Amino acid sequence: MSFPLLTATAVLPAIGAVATAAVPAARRTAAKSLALLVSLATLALAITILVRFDPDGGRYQLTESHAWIADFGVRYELGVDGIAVALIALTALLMPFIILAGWHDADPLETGSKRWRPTQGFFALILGVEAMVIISFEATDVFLFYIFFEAMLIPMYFLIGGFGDRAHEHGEEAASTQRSYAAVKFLLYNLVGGLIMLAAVIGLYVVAGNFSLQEIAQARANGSLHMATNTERWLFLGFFFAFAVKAPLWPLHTWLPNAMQESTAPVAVLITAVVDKVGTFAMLRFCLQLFPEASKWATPAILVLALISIIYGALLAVGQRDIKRLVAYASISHFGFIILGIFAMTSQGQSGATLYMVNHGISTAALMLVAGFLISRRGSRLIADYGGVQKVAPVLAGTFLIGGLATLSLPGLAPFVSEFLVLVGTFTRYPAIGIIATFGIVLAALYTLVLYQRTMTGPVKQEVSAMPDLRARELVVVAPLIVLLIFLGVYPKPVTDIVNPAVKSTLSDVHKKDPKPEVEAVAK
Amino acid sequence: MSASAVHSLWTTAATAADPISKIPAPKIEYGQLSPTLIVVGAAIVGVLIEAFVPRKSRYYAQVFVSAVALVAAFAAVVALAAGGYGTTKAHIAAMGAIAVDGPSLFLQGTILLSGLVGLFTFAERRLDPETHGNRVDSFAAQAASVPGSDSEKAAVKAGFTTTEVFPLLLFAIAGMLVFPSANDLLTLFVALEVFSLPLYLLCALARRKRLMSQEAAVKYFLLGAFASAFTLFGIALLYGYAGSVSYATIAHVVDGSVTNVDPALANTMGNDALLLVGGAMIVMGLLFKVGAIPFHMWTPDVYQGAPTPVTGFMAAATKVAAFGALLRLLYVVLPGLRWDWRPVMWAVAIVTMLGGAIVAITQTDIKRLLAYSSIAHAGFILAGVIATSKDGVSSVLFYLGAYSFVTIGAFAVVTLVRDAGGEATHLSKWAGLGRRSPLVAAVFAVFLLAFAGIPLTSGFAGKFAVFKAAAEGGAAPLVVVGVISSAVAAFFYIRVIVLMFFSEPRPDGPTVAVPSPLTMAAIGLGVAVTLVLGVAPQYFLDLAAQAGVFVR
Amino acid sequence: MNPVNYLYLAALLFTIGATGVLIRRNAIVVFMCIELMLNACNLAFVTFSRMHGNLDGQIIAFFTMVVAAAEVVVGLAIIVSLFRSRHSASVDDASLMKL
Amino acid sequence: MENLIALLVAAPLLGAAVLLCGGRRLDAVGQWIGTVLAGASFVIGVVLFADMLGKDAEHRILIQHLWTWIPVESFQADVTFRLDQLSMTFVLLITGVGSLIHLYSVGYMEHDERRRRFFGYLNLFLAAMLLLVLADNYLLLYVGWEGVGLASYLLIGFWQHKPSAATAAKKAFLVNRVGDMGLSIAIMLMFTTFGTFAFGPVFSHVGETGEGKLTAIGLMLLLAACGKSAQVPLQSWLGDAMEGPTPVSALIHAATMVTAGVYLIVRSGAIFNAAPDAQLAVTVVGAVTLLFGAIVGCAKDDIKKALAGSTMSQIGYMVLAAGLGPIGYVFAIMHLVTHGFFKAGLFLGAGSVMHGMNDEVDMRKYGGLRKYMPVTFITFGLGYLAIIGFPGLSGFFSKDKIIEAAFAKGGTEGWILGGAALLGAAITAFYMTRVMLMTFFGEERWRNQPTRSPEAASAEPAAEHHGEHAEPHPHESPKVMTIPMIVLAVGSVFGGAFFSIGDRFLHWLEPITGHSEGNSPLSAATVTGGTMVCLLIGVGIAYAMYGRRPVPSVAPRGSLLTRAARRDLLQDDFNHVVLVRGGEHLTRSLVYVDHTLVDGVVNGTAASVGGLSGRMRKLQNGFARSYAVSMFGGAAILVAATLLMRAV
Repeated sequence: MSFPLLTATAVLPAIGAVATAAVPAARRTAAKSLALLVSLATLALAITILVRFDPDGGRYQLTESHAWIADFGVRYELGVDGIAVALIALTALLMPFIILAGWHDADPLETGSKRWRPTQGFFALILGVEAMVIISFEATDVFLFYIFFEAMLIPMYFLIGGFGDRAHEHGEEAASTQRSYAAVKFLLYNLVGGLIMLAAVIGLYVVAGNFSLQEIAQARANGSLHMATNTERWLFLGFFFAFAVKAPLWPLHTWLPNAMQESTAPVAVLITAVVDKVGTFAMLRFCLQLFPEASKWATPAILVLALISIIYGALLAVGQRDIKRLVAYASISHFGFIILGIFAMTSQGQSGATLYMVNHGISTAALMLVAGFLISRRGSRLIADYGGVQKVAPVLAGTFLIGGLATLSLPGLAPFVSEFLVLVGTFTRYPAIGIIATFGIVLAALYTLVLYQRTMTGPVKQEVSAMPDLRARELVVVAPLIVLLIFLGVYPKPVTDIVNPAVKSTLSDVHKKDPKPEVEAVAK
Repeated sequence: MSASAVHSLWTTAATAADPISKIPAPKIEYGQLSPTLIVVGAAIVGVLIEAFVPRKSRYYAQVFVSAVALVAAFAAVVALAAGGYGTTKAHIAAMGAIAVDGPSLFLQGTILLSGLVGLFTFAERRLDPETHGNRVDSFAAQAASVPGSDSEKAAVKAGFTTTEVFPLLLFAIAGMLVFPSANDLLTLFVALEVFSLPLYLLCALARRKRLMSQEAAVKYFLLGAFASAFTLFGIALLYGYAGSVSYATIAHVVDGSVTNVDPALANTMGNDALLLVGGAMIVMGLLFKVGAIPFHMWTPDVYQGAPTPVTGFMAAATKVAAFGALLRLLYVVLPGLRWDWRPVMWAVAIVTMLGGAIVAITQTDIKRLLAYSSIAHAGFILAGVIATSKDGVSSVLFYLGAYSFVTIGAFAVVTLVRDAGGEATHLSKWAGLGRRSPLVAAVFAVFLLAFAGIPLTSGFAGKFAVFKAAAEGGAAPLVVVGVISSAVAAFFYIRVIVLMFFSEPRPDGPTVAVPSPLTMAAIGLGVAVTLVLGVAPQYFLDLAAQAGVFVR
Repeated sequence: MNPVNYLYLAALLFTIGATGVLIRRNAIVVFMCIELMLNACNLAFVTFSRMHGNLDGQIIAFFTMVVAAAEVVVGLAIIVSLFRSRHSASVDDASLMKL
Repeated sequence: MENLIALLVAAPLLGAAVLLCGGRRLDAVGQWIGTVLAGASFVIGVVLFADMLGKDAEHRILIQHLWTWIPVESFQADVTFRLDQLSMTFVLLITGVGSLIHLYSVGYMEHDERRRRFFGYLNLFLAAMLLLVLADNYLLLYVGWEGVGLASYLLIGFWQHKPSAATAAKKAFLVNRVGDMGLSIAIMLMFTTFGTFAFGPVFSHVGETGEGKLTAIGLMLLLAACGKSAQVPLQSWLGDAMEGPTPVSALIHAATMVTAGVYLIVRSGAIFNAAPDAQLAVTVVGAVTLLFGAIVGCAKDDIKKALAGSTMSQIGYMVLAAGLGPIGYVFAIMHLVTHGFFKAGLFLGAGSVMHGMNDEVDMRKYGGLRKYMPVTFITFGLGYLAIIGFPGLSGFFSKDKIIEAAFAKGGTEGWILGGAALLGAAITAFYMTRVMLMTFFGEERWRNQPTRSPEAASAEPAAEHHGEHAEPHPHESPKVMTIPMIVLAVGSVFGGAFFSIGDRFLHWLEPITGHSEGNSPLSAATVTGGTMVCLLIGVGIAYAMYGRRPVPSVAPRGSLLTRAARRDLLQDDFNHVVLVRGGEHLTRSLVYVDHTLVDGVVNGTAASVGGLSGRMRKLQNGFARSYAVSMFGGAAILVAATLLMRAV
């Protein structure tokens, strides 16, 4: 048996988390560096996965399978397809930046007891989340996936509730109450989703007798496992609900703005760029493979909801007064696109959606982290408190603009590719929906440019006049992301090559084919 | 029935040629009853110790004896299980009074272990500040002396401690060992009283807040006696129905498989009204013990008032024993009645799950909070009971095992958080505990998460097992309700965590006492079991699965 | 005379006892009512024993008495200690813990 | 040879990258790096052009495949360049005019400390524009399309400290986005119809699908063109775009970018030819815009805004021509090129005037400048003659051809369109004469004036180095600025003649666009005559109004039409009321809904559970007897229920 690469990739950050937590209270920098090192090592492992993965090979590769809880029909089964590989790479890639960006976010200012170690805790929790996210991308056993899908909430919860923006307009007391409100809201939304999914998971067991994704999908395919139509639909809804909360899909989205608003920028990135991806990823992997018929049955409703998310999220983003909330609603709109792409059931749509997950991760990270740097300088999240920053901190403004342009998916930057694929993929099957969704790109331009104009341009505000430009550490965080945005915008082929085969087999699971063009203009 | 028939009773007896030979000597399988016997024996020894050993060394003697007894008893259980008494050789012992089979052995093992852990918390003497140079535990110096009276002061000054708690504990455990394995209603009743009465007393023995402690005892006692009166009447009715208190016989009568009913008895025997009313009343008695709504109302008050070690032990062990008895009753005696009691139990389970979770939301005292949480958990377990399948039994067994350790551990943590007035149980005092002593807070958080059924804790494995069994038993709606109420329940567990970690510590906040290895062991064991059963439950699930068969 | 009547009596006694538990304040009286219920049970046992023509019921009655006696011991101990510390045996006064 | 094509784009792109990432150390030389790279791109263009001339017509198409861009199943987007006569024309125009304007800017932006970034943006624009015209498929074209949009956004808002500039930039980008929506929808339609969006396959299979599809595609393309080329109804951004530095107005908002729409339509000729309805829509839009722009141009006192209006209207001509199909394509492009010359020249002239007048833009504060800035006067004058279509100058040839073609469309349409075109010519003559007279003739209204009208205050930081106060001292601009003007003037004088004599331009483009002589109801001579008449009328009226009597230095209230025209014929007000206000209300109410409704439901549930809990808690009243009651009741219910179960 070969080296368990997947397990290693998930376990390494877990160990790192424990180690980081164990660092004595005084040795803060040591803890930070340790965390950074671990995240880099994990990145190395993720890259190995990327290299070892053969796009044209079997569907699930690098598989591992061990007996675990026979009574529950649960096995410890790992395996990655192209989609998972892409997302694992994204996760591992973003982590070092998140850690680096949050370098000073958790330095304790109040004096707790000798043993109170917020900094260690902060970075340990981040690594813990990484571990859980990675393993839930790898799990091919529904139960295994569920366990980490749920367990993930706990560290996230502490990250949101425990660490917020330093300066706060209403003072620390109000801040902590708002934070714990946001944290509790986040947890309850996702927990309710998760518990409803639990019911469905149990139901699945009752129906299928085991949790192995491959076995069940196979049994569904060759008809040896028959589900009554209603059963399948209920189970599908149970699963989808949880993922829709996580994603988040309108109208289950309201936890996201609070969570992102109250948590520090790196954590906010962790939420949207990494953790929420598990939801959309799971739709693609579990909903479609386990319940193909029900998925098709639910498609119209889901498409409409996704459409609402796109427009609604964008419109609300326009109406926000708080930078982070704005980004949050923008993300809601983007998740609408992802879900749209998934359930358009076309190869363009789903490849686009997968690509979108990656690109959105990078672009949001870029935008949000720069916004975080901005906020940490001025100590306010309110758009109205800024103005003319471009004059005093041109580099900051420039990077912020690029992040924004990525968010409005400007051609030449990565998000454009994915967004256009999603639109085309949707359009080929549902023209009307595709066209309405296209309005989203206008609104995206609106909220992004309004944000940029209000904060960066115009006469220089008194409070920002002394604002320093990006520091070296911050530049190190942002620059690679921007390079990546441009590279993937110009040459996304490496990613699409990995993703396409996986999408192809997913589509074949739901027995869907791309609609043929009316005229065969290209010779096959 | 005719007078002559009755008369014949006496005459036959009177005209016995050789009465002695007529009465068969009882045949007792001492080996198979050894766990119980060991504990009872040790308890009696404890009483003797109280009588003869000088005060100074009583504590050590008691702790030693009890510990040895419990370990030995546990060893006996293991030996029996290894001997196959849990599976192949399972049978009815002691003239049909005791059933030695999988469930009873499993539950006895669980009870003994939680009893041992409970003993540790009982024996803890480092938490309370020393008074007059004497180490003291959490029990009254002299139960008889009036709170705040001179006699009490004198007793404290003299450094008295109520070492009687140890024999009491042992008696309670003995009763609990018999309770789930009782195979006739009389034994059931006696066992019920045998473990209830010591608990009533233990509740009254708190060192601090004695008024509350006594009040708890009174409430527990009165309500408990009230409930057992109902149970007893139920037993009487069943006896009237079946003409016997033996489970097997009753089951036969219920199935209608019993032959040659004396026509003289026909008018009572097999009278379903008697059966149903009687059965309902017994079940009610058991539901009282497990604290199911609407028989739960004693739980919060008693849990709050009783000395915390007692609360922990009670919460864990009583539930185990009572659910064991309930299982046996429903699976062995009344399976024929399934279609009558299942809907009722459905209702009870639903009300209990939801009610417990909802009321807990607004609790302000940590012990009451845990009390309501235990009520909600009773509801979850009931869902498993209702499955009426082998899986149902084993899932309930597993859940009980997992739950008891979490509970004792949690209450043990509660004993650590103290201020001038003893334990600081008001939630507001727990604010910012995570800043003061992260470790304790973290441990407690683990227990709370286990209660909430978050994956990778034993709570999740147990909940999953139970719900799975219920779903397979066709109780999908129950599963949904259970899921919803877990969501509600999650809310208040989370609230405590928020309080501990996210809110600023009070300047007048409590301190965390450094416990002796005893409590540490209790807590450590709790954490260990919680995590092991959460991550790798397979072995224990197998165990429970093997133990899932009742002997008839 | 039909022994079934004894059953009715037993039921009656049981109900009286239960009612007493619900309406009386004094702990001692409440406790006595519980004892009454237990005795009602005994009566039922004995009656059934007579109707079935086997001795189990009568033996059980003895067991019950013993248990009841033990209960009295424990119960009185608790109630008395409560009385001494509160100078009242009213169950309603003992309501420190609520909600 | 085709490998050079990439370099065309690469050179300015490199410039942009270097200048924008280079940092302060490049501040000193930045402008020259930019100019040189622009020039380099022009040189490459010329080389390729020479090479192309060497070949015969049918081998002139060069294809350079660089790499596969987005491959997803049947969706295959490549990065492939296509250089044919059409794109060649644009390449030369873009790089040529572009280089000149780079040169001009070196002088114009001399005193701006953020000069480096300015040239970076200019290069970025060149790269994007070249990408646009060189792309071999619509998706790649789309990249260039939005790229130029970005560049124009950055350049319009170059003086970001001016809220007006920032707003104008944002507006431009947004309005363009609306157009871009059209383009992306068009691409999707093509993909669903043809399974591809590469020029070759699409055009060659146009015949195989229904006209409905093609009309839809055509209309979407038209929407895109409207956005980029400031055609009604998406023209509103162009006027505000004048907030940008004048060279930007010259290059992007006169010569090149705004003509992209025309390029798109001409490039997609194959589609439009097969979709008459779409073509009709195009011609209508063109006709409406050419009048609209002209009218707006008449009312503006801001010299740049007046020119902007004129640009709009001139592009209207081109669009009109493009809408006419094969009859018009060539002339559309030809007018585009000549317009590129003279409009750029005019803007540079305007810039030069402002440069000399402390950045005063209000023509009412000009007057009699001809003797102070002769070069500017002459070049501007030539440009003026060219645009009004003075016989012999470039505008004359190109515009005349378009008017002919419009009539040649035939039928009532022909008459209407032709009439509109003629009317447009008259109005053009009027407003351009007005500009000319107000600026260079008449008494010197700038003497003893409170200088710098408030709205132009701090218009261009260059001003900070001139005297802020007292009256301006009109002076000629430095060589580096005048030379480009002269070059462009030459172009605008001889360009037209050069192209039309022997129909050079026609033969050059015909292989790509195709050409057909329509059967005009009027002879070419008649049309020319008519044009001349209109021209004279326009000039005459203008002279009567602004040449004969003095120009009031504060604008008179003017007629209803004038006032409407000053406000872009109320188009902005409409936008403001309907879109902006409405949008604000919508978002505000949605925010409210999200907070109260969507969020409220959840919080409400939580609250109600809490309340329930509080109420249920009361049952736990501490009295043992009430506990007993509940037990007793429970027991009763239990018993009753069990019996009931048996009963049913």
